[in-house]
Amino acid sequence: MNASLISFVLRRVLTVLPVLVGATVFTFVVMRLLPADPAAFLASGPGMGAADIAALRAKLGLDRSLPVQFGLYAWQLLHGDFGHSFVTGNPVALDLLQRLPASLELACGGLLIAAVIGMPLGIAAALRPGSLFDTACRALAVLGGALPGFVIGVFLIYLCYFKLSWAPEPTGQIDAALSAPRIVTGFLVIDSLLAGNMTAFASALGRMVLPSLTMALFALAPVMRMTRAAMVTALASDYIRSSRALGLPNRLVLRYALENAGAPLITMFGLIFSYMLGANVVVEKVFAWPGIGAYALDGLQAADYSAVQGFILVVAAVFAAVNLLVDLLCGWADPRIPRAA
Amino acid sequence: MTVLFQARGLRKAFGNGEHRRYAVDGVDITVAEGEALALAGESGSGKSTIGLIMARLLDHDEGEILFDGQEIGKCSARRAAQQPWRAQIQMVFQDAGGAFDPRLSISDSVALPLRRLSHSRGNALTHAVEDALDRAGLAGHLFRRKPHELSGGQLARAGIARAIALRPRLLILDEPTAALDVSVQAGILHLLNELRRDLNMAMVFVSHDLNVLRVLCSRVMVMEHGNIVEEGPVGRVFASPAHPFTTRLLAALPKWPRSEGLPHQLPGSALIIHSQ
Amino acid sequence: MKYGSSALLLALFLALAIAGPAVAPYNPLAYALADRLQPPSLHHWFGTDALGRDVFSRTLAAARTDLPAAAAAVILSSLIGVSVGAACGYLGGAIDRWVGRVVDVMMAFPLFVVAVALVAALGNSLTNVVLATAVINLPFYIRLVRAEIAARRQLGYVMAARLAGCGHGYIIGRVLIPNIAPIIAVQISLNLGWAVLNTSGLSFIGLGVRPPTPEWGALVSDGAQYLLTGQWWVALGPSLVLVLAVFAFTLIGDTAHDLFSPRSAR
Amino acid sequence: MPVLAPLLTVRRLSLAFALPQGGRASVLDGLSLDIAPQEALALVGESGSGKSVFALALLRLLDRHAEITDGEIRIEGEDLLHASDKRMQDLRGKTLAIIFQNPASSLNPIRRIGRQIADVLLAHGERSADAARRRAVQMLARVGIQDAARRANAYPFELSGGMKQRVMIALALAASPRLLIADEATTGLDVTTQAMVMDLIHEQARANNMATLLITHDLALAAERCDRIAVIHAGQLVESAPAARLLTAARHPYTRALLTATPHAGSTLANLRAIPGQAPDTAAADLPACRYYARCDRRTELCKSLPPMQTASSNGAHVVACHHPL
Repeated sequence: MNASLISFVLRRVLTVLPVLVGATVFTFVVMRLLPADPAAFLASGPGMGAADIAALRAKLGLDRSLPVQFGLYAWQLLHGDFGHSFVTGNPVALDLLQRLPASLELACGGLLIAAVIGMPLGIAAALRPGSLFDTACRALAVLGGALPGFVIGVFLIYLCYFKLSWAPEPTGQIDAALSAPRIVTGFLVIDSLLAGNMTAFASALGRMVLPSLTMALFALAPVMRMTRAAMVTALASDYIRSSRALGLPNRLVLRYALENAGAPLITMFGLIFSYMLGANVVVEKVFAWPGIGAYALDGLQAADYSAVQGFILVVAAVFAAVNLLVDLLCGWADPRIPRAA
Repeated sequence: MTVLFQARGLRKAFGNGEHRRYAVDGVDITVAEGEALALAGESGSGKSTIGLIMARLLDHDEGEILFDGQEIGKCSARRAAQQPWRAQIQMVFQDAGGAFDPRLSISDSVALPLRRLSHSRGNALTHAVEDALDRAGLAGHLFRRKPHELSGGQLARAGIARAIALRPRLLILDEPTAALDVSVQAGILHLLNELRRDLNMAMVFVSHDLNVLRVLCSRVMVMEHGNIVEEGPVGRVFASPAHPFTTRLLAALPKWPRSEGLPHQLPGSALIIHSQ
Repeated sequence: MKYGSSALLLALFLALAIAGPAVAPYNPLAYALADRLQPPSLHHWFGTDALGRDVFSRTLAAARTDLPAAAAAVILSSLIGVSVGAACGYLGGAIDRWVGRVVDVMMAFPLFVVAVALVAALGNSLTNVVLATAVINLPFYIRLVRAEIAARRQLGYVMAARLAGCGHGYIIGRVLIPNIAPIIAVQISLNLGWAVLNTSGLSFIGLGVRPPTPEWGALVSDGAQYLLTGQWWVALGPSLVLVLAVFAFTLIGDTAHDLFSPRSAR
Repeated sequence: MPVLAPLLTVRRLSLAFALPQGGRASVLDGLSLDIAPQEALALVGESGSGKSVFALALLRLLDRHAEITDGEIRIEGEDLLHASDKRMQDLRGKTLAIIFQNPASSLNPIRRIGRQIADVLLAHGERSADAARRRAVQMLARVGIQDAARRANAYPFELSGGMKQRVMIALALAASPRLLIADEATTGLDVTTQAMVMDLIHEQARANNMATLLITHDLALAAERCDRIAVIHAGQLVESAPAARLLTAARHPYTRALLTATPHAGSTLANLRAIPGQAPDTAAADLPACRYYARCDRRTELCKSLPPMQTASSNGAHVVACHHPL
């Protein structure tokens, strides 16, 4: 039994490779399309002649054939060398590593809130198809889907911070006055808890509310719509009709439906999570949140292309990891998947 | 009886690696002009696959196919549409509802093969379409209807009309009456028999329903797991089957009380009720 | 009812985009520093921004940037997506597997990542934003059309067309695609909504549209700065119109989706 | 068959469906029939005759568009139409059980079959989970599954088609119901699988003195497998009689027409005759009193206006609803 499971896991791990290779090729091509020649750009300091630029090009390997350059580039990546950011001065890899938890914090927090609100609503709507409640949920889902992340963010700040001052000032992860706790997981909320620094914890948690709420509202519509669709399909199936006909109690019938809706729901969450990685960029800008999205945006404005390139690779890697996790969870939720693959 | 269609050593496999399975494993079929041949077997026996191969809608892996003495097996199913014999071999599908483009009216669907293969246009085309639909026993006011506006029986007749419009010499019917109610089925069986006689059209009936095959065909080939296990005149095979599979198939058929002719033809005749 | 109201809303927006400038009470670009940051009034329905420009006129003018950009992106992605999807769905085999793999990789990049990369590589312009939005929506069309065509490939009426001597081009172009056109239309209307969302989102973070071209995302971005000083109207007007536009498109998509999904067809 | 108090009594059952595009379809019209304990009754009708709706009505599994407008259903004397939902839940599986068409898809695809059977037992009185699992394995053995203990841990997709049919029957019989309804349970199955399923049902019915209601469009199957046959046309019961009698001395024109349309061992193409026309649209306003009117060659004005009265034979076994029976 577990032989097929192991081969399933291995096969799924292999599916991650094309995504990573694709990402590397994509960033390589993008870098090569740059309007400015990076060497000329870097060597444009005073008194640098043509010879210096040529020397720099050789050092950067830009004079070699494209495949060789790609090989060199890929080799560097494997060693974690994402190049240097001249805006922050340190290696891009380090910058991204520090900022990744902040972005994941938002995406996970947002998805969690969306799930806690969206799934019950989706399930309830599926249990009463066509009812007023169902139509209301669907209309809310369509409206939610139409709300851009930045509009939600902007007006939440206006309402909760400016008008009602429930929420703290939307600038960064923690109150500037407080000293950030020692970095353990990179998740400020957890690190401050670990450090037992309650004031930092309260401030970090408070500052997380609005941005995660923005992300949550952004994800609520797809979560609700897809949960409803998965449940409606499950509830309309033959095995549910026959389990009712066999006199099984309602909560067991519902459990049968939920279990069968498991795999599609997990796939849905994987899809929405990767979709939210994109939304991060906007929300991080609105809330001045120090995530990789904001980092890439600053890099773009300052033409610091190594930072942009690093951001693309990290997002692709996170996406590949999320997909792998989704595949494995689906394999656990629906026994047919590992055996059929 | 001149031989119209001949296939020898037909083999067709699906799946690859250790899942590779032969749906058709070495089958020979001969169909004479105007003959009614039955291809009987249960689901998964490969009978439908053979039907698709004969109609040149599906490529076979091995074996040769001769139509009217001419080799037609070499040309792939994808390019069959442009072959001269395309109009000569037609097929009627089991799911009559799914066999019609939902956007077109019945007469437009029947006109398609005529337009493409016999290049008839204008009045000649309309006349040919109406003739085919009349011959299939469809009421005139239904000609312009869309498929979803017709009943199962009407759709079956429309499917037959489209298939005979080109006057093919070989017609393959995959479970033609499986989706129909008994009350409508008898009408379709009569129609098919008349068409075969009037148009001297060879018909190959692919079905699992032995009772339907018994009343419609003169010769039967019984299939199991991709092979022909028994072949012969319908009367002999059904009366005294030689192969154990055929015996088991016939034994599983619900037994009707054995009586001479119909229970109700001779009022008050003493009938021997076959003990349960 | 729902279907009618969203169609009406949509018609309003299309009219807005076409007749925009002629109808706008003021010139969207004209400064009037005197009546700077005025709240909404009879003269200025959406109030004025920091440079005294009429926010309502600018929002109207912005429709001329956003809607054509969204339409261009959707047309581009649907044309390419439908033909590639149809080919994969109909032919299957190697081409289907390879395209499937490429689509999986494309799905790995959320919109903003692709937009950031394209803008970095090709420069910060609206065309690149349209290109990015098109690239992002491409996989949805390819997967949708591929699945719908593959599902219908074995249906009777496709085989009947082959029996009638129709070539593959006829079958894909005249039989299969017309039959899935309604489903594609639903995806297009949903996509238009997303495209407007994407374009405005990108220009909110400064990608694509450069000031002073009026664009909903950019207008909201300008307005955002004045929120914290109490001038809420600068951002509110454009945000409302933006949400309404996206809502109109997605509503039509959502309702049409019910119309065509097998469940409601019963 | 000694005359016992009927297990199931249905009187004048009428049911209507609210149609999505408006209007109401009267799917069942005054249906009355009984099933004696251990009796095997067949309800034969064409597609759209309302036979499957009747089965769902017995178990009160109809969706909210359906409304029972008249009639009475009693099982072992208990009134089903007014039973509470909780009571119905107890009755389903324990007193009334049903197998639907394509039984294989009625199994929960991602739950082991042993556990599914145990669920039914636990829902109907079995207290301990271990006892439920043991009895589940016994059930699997009883329906002819070899190595039942190991198979109990299998998922449905790991079983062959035939085995899945057997598991579904084990599920239906787990709480030893008094009446098993097979609603087109063998339609679409191969003839050999159909024979296996019908043998299994027959054998289990006799072993647990359980009555069976076979709902089918196949008159030949009904004739071979059941003691009595009731024929339904467009929601009206037209005739019911012991199987052999119905085949040889049917009195209703529709039953006669069905007999001459059904191909069987002795039939030839010549004596096969289709029934003209179609079953009427039960939502139409001008529905004749006898709904076979449009297709009947013995119809008179009376059939259009006056609902056909049921007349029974001397011993009450043969009932026909027709103004001009044969």
